[in-house]
Amino acid sequence: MAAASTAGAVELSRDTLLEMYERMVQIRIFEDLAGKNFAAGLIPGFVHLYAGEEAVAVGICSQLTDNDYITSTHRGHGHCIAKGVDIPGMVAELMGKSTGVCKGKGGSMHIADVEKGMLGANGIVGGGIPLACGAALTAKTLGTGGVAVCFFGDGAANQGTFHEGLNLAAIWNLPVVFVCENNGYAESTPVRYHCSASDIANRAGAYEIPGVVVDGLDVFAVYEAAGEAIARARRGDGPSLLEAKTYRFYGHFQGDQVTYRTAEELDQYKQRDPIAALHVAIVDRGIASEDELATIDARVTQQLDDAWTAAKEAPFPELAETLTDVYVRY
Amino acid sequence: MAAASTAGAVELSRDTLLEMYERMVQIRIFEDLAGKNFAAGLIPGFVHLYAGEEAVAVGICSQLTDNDYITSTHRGHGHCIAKGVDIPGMVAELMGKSTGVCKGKGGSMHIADVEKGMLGANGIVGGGIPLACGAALTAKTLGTGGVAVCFFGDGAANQGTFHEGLNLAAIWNLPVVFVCENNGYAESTPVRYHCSASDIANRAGAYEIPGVVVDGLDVFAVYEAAGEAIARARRGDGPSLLEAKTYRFYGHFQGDQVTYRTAEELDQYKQRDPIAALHVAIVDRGIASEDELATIDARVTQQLDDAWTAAKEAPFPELAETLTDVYVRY
Amino acid sequence: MVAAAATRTMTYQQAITEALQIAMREDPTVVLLGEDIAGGAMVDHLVNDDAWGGPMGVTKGLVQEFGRNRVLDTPITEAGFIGAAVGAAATGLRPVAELMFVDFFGCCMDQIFDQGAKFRYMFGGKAKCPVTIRTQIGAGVSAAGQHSGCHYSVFTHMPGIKCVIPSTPADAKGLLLSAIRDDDLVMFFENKVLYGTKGEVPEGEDGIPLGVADIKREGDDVTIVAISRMVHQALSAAEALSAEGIEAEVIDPRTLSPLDDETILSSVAKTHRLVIVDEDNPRCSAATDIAALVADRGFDTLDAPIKLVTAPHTPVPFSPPLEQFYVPSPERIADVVREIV
Amino acid sequence: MVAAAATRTMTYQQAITEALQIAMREDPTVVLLGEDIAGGAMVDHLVNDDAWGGPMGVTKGLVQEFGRNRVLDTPITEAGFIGAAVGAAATGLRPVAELMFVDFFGCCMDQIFDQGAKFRYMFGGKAKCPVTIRTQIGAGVSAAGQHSGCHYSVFTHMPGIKCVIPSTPADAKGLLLSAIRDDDLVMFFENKVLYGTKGEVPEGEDGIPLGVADIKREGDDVTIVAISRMVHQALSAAEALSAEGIEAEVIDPRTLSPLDDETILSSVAKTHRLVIVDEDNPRCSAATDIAALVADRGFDTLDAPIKLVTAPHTPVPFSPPLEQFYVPSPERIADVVREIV
Ligand SMILES: Cc1ncc(C[n+]2csc(CCOP(=O)(O)OP(=O)(O)O)c2C)c(N)n1
Ligand SMILES: Cc1ncc(C[n+]2csc(CCOP(=O)(O)OP(=O)(O)O)c2C)c(N)n1
Ligand SMILES: [Mg+2]
Ligand SMILES: [Mg+2]
Repeated sequence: MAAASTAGAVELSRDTLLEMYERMVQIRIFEDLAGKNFAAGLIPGFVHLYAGEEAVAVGICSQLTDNDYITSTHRGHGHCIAKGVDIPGMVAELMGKSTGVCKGKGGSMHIADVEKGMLGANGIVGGGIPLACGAALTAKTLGTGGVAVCFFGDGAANQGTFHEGLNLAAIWNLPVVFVCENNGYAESTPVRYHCSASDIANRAGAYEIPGVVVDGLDVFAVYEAAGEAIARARRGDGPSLLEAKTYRFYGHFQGDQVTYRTAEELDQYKQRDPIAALHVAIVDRGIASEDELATIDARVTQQLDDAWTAAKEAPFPELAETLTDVYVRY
Repeated sequence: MAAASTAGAVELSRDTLLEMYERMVQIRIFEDLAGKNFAAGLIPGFVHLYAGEEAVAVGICSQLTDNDYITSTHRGHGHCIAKGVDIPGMVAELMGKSTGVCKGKGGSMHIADVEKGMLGANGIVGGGIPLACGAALTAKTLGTGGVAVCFFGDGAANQGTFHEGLNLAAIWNLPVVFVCENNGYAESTPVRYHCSASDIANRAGAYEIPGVVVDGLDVFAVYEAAGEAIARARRGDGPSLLEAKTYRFYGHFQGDQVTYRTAEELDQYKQRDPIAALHVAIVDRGIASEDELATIDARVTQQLDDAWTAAKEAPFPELAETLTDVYVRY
Repeated sequence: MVAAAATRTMTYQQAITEALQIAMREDPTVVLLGEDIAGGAMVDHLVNDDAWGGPMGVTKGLVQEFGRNRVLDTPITEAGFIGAAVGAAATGLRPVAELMFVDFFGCCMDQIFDQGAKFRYMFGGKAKCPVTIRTQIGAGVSAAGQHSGCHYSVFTHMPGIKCVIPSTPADAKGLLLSAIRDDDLVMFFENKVLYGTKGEVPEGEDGIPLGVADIKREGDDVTIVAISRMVHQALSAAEALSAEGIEAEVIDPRTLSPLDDETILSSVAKTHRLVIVDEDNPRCSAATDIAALVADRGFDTLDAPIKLVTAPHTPVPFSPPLEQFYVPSPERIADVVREIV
Repeated sequence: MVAAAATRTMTYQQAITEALQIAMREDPTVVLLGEDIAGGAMVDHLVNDDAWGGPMGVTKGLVQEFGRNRVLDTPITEAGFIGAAVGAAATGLRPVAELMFVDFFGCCMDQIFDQGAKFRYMFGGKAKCPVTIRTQIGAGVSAAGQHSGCHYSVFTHMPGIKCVIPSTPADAKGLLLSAIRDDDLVMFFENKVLYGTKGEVPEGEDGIPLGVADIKREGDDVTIVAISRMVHQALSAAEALSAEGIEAEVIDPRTLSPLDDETILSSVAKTHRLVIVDEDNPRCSAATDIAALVADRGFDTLDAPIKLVTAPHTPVPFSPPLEQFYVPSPERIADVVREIV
């Protein structure tokens, strides 16, 4: 396990770093475009954007393989991309097209790809936590060597499933990493109101498992802390709780007027944009040049533009699709 | 608030002490008879006996009035008696007679008396925890000065409602005392297996509220620790978690073969019978004589005998009762 | 009937807000609880202002008048705060809790059906639980598989629960007032597609009694019982059919529990034909419930099979054309009526 | 049909245990999870022995053969461990979870109906969730208001769930085997009053296909569709009626989802009369579901109103005479049949 820290960026190979950079850019552009195209009326329903939080999904998922599982949330695009779900398929899914990863039947909140170890975005806050324990139980029972990473928000950390899941994982010594993405708000409600713990990571104490707070805007810090937790799980030493303090650059969902945050607060966080920070680190340390990064940016932009073009042209599913896929066997 | 400790028994008035003694004896004899009469086929359904745990209910409820609420569990007889529910009505309820406190429609697991502040035994493990928060919300909103005490077992401390309830009470600063009666087992499963926390009281840390472990076999210790928690709640300083380490002298329910405990373990606890200990303390400190206590024992025995006689003679409810009391207004 | 009150045009959503306001003014024990129902709790510049008023803005403006002690933002803990509402109702408050989407009932059903709804019975009639739980139902806004269900059938199944399901602004106001004033546990189902629909709403504080259906359109040829948004689909179908000389009577039960059996049975006794339109899934549903009622007590008056027009036995699909196909349409309703008249 | 296998007399409970044992032997990915299903976890003298085998002893003896890694005692966290079973099913295990009493569904319904049952649909067909959830239903042992419900109607309502509900030892064995082998989420409802009942059970490993009703008694005068324990009440009623010259056909659907429509409709086409007997509460129930089916597709074959004999719209009372009154009796069934023949 390569351990990395903010200072220790060079310990990560150039390839890994550039891959992580590209993933983060993919997420950012995916989300920026989703926001724009939602406003343009191209995406039905709700979308919850992950922009600002990229370092968490990427810092963690870059250490996982298809043999590892993740569970996700309503704010799931970033986790999906980080776990390798097909991006054009995701764009088409947002539009409800037949070429979507879920044939258009799931939508933003239910993007999944079990083959890739992505057990689904989830419309139920806290809903993924028991599922992650189950995936870890499979890994443990079948001895696959896999781990399960469970993403959820600060709001979800109050749900009963959090408690039940962490206790279960602790007593069964399951290979799970619980990752609380604390972006300061659950919808319009600040964490300082809804949550009785000043640090959610402290709640690990209730289960006698490790609990670590990490700067979720710093992909190196996330990488390092997650690396330890993942290694621990793989070694058979059981679950941990990681709290990544992060921030969402957009509102709770598209359309949110965001009256509950001040412009200054948003600004402060934008100063610490995780992608900009990684960009600077890469260039400063001579790992890649501005131009090389610009090439990546351009490639991703192109990829997303193509994906949107393709999705716009793709057909909606046949109406008969409404009635299929309820059961494996009828 | 009179503070009492093991050593400080004399700080409690003679009346209070004898009342507490009598309540504990009432519970014990109630349960012993319930066990016997269940075996004799007089009680339908399940009964879960509280014998051995009397110091908890009595040490706490003796500090409450009808203006305070409690929520209870499947093992609720002791809480009911300690909170002043009518004993003959309870006996009749166990038999399903029309003279029962719930007209025979509830049974052992649903004995309640809202007028007395007793919000019901509860067949759902962890079910009473949100309800207690609600009772405390009423007290706080209406400024009644009341508190809510929420009893639950070690097994219930893993339920999602525990987490949701403690967080809610903490952020709303509700006047609740959460009392975990840790009797070492949830059914046949030891707490050391089912619960990831060595002391359940430690879980208070996750909510940044006080958490205290107390010897649940020592009524003075319970009285003192609960007194502080109740006073705190009444002052408006919010909830606390009290873990009373206790033991049940009978099996999980009547009929349980109790193969999961050793005879030695049971013996050790019987050596520390909370009623015997209180008896000794009272006599040793010259608060009352053996004879005076024997008089109380005899009075309670008579009371319970009468209650059983009356309950046996009482009629079952009319069949039409099956269809009433679903709604206030139809 | 009393003289009709003066009315104003307002939306379904405004009517609900108005009912909440009236109930809170008349009774200081009425408190609201729910996720972001005010929003912005503990945000400095929002001490007595809301950030959201719920995700749809239904409770917007109430915190200004009633303060944060009566409009309580909650953590995302449905069992915790709905259970607290139930416990508060048993001890002297008259809470109105918001379950943001009915689909979340799986997180808190124990506190609803097994605690609040059973207290009175299990305690031998010596308790009451005057809590109202408002919740959003329905497909139509591409909210996808976990935010578009109906499932009022599940609550109607359960003894001790009353189920109220308005289709118009006036009904929403009058029924919500009665729900809050009622001493039993009431589920109040708001259709998200209807929030923006307008109608005449009476001024004043009158409630509409629970258990009384409303005949939304009279007709002699067929009875259509339709629920929630389906009332409007049925009325459209009825218009189309009228052009063909088929006059449908459209009945809106308004409350599923209690159900106004008599109004339905009398209508079928007149029309001899019954179609039930229900957006909920089709198995063990409100539609089958009403069908069973008539197949028993109205059998002798029936001249044709009882037809059900419902959602299919599938989750709600995300893709807009599929979602539209999922919801019973006026065309499907009209076609089914034509089959039996 | 293959040649009938040799049989032995065993109880419903033993038949369930046998099915679990066969399934665990044939497939190493089958694991059991539940509260005290072995019991005594971490107790020194019970390392490979059980303390309980579940409160009713249904899983007793399995830990000895399969060990504690495949017979997992869980904390009392229904959402946690049922959700874990669902997550495990989506990733390669074939878990059988025990929800001790169906009444506890309110603690874990989200993980059942909104997660496991919807994965496949929401994920566009690219997932499966082969989990079986065994649970206990029914009144009759004075288990009172929170341990005596039926509520299979609620699960039948939900798309993505299969509902299996055996009434005899042989059905229990064969259907449980099929349930476990099935790739969908299956709820398996065991009636607590039936555990001790005996019957002939085939040897061997054959499952009984889901979706195939069983005609438990043939007759020409009236069709009685009865569910779970009610099959036995209906058979008793049928005996009594036979003495009066009324021959009832008693159909046991065995699975409510999928439902064997055709067997019910053909029977009604023959008898022209239908009575449905269901211990669940009467609103939006399995009984109304079957009534609606026949009131539509079997209407033309009906000569009399469809009658439902069900529990009342109340929780289950504790007091034994009331509880007995609550459950449909052979006498009530026979009386209702007499009303329509
Ligand atoms: C069980 C449930 N309750 C409520 C909601 C509505 N809801 C969707 S997202 C959200 C806030 C989640 O906050 P958090 O967990 O902090 O995640 P974030 O949105 O900040 O990423 C809420 C209340 C839901 N989807 N599921
Ligand atoms: C939600 C729920 N799950 C399971 C049960 C079955 N059950 C009844 S009591 C019990 C054990 C409770 O253990 P604990 O909380 O420690 O209380 P104790 O019995 O030791 O007093 C269980 C599992 C239940 N009644 N409710
Ligand atoms: Mg958040
Ligand atoms: Mg215990």
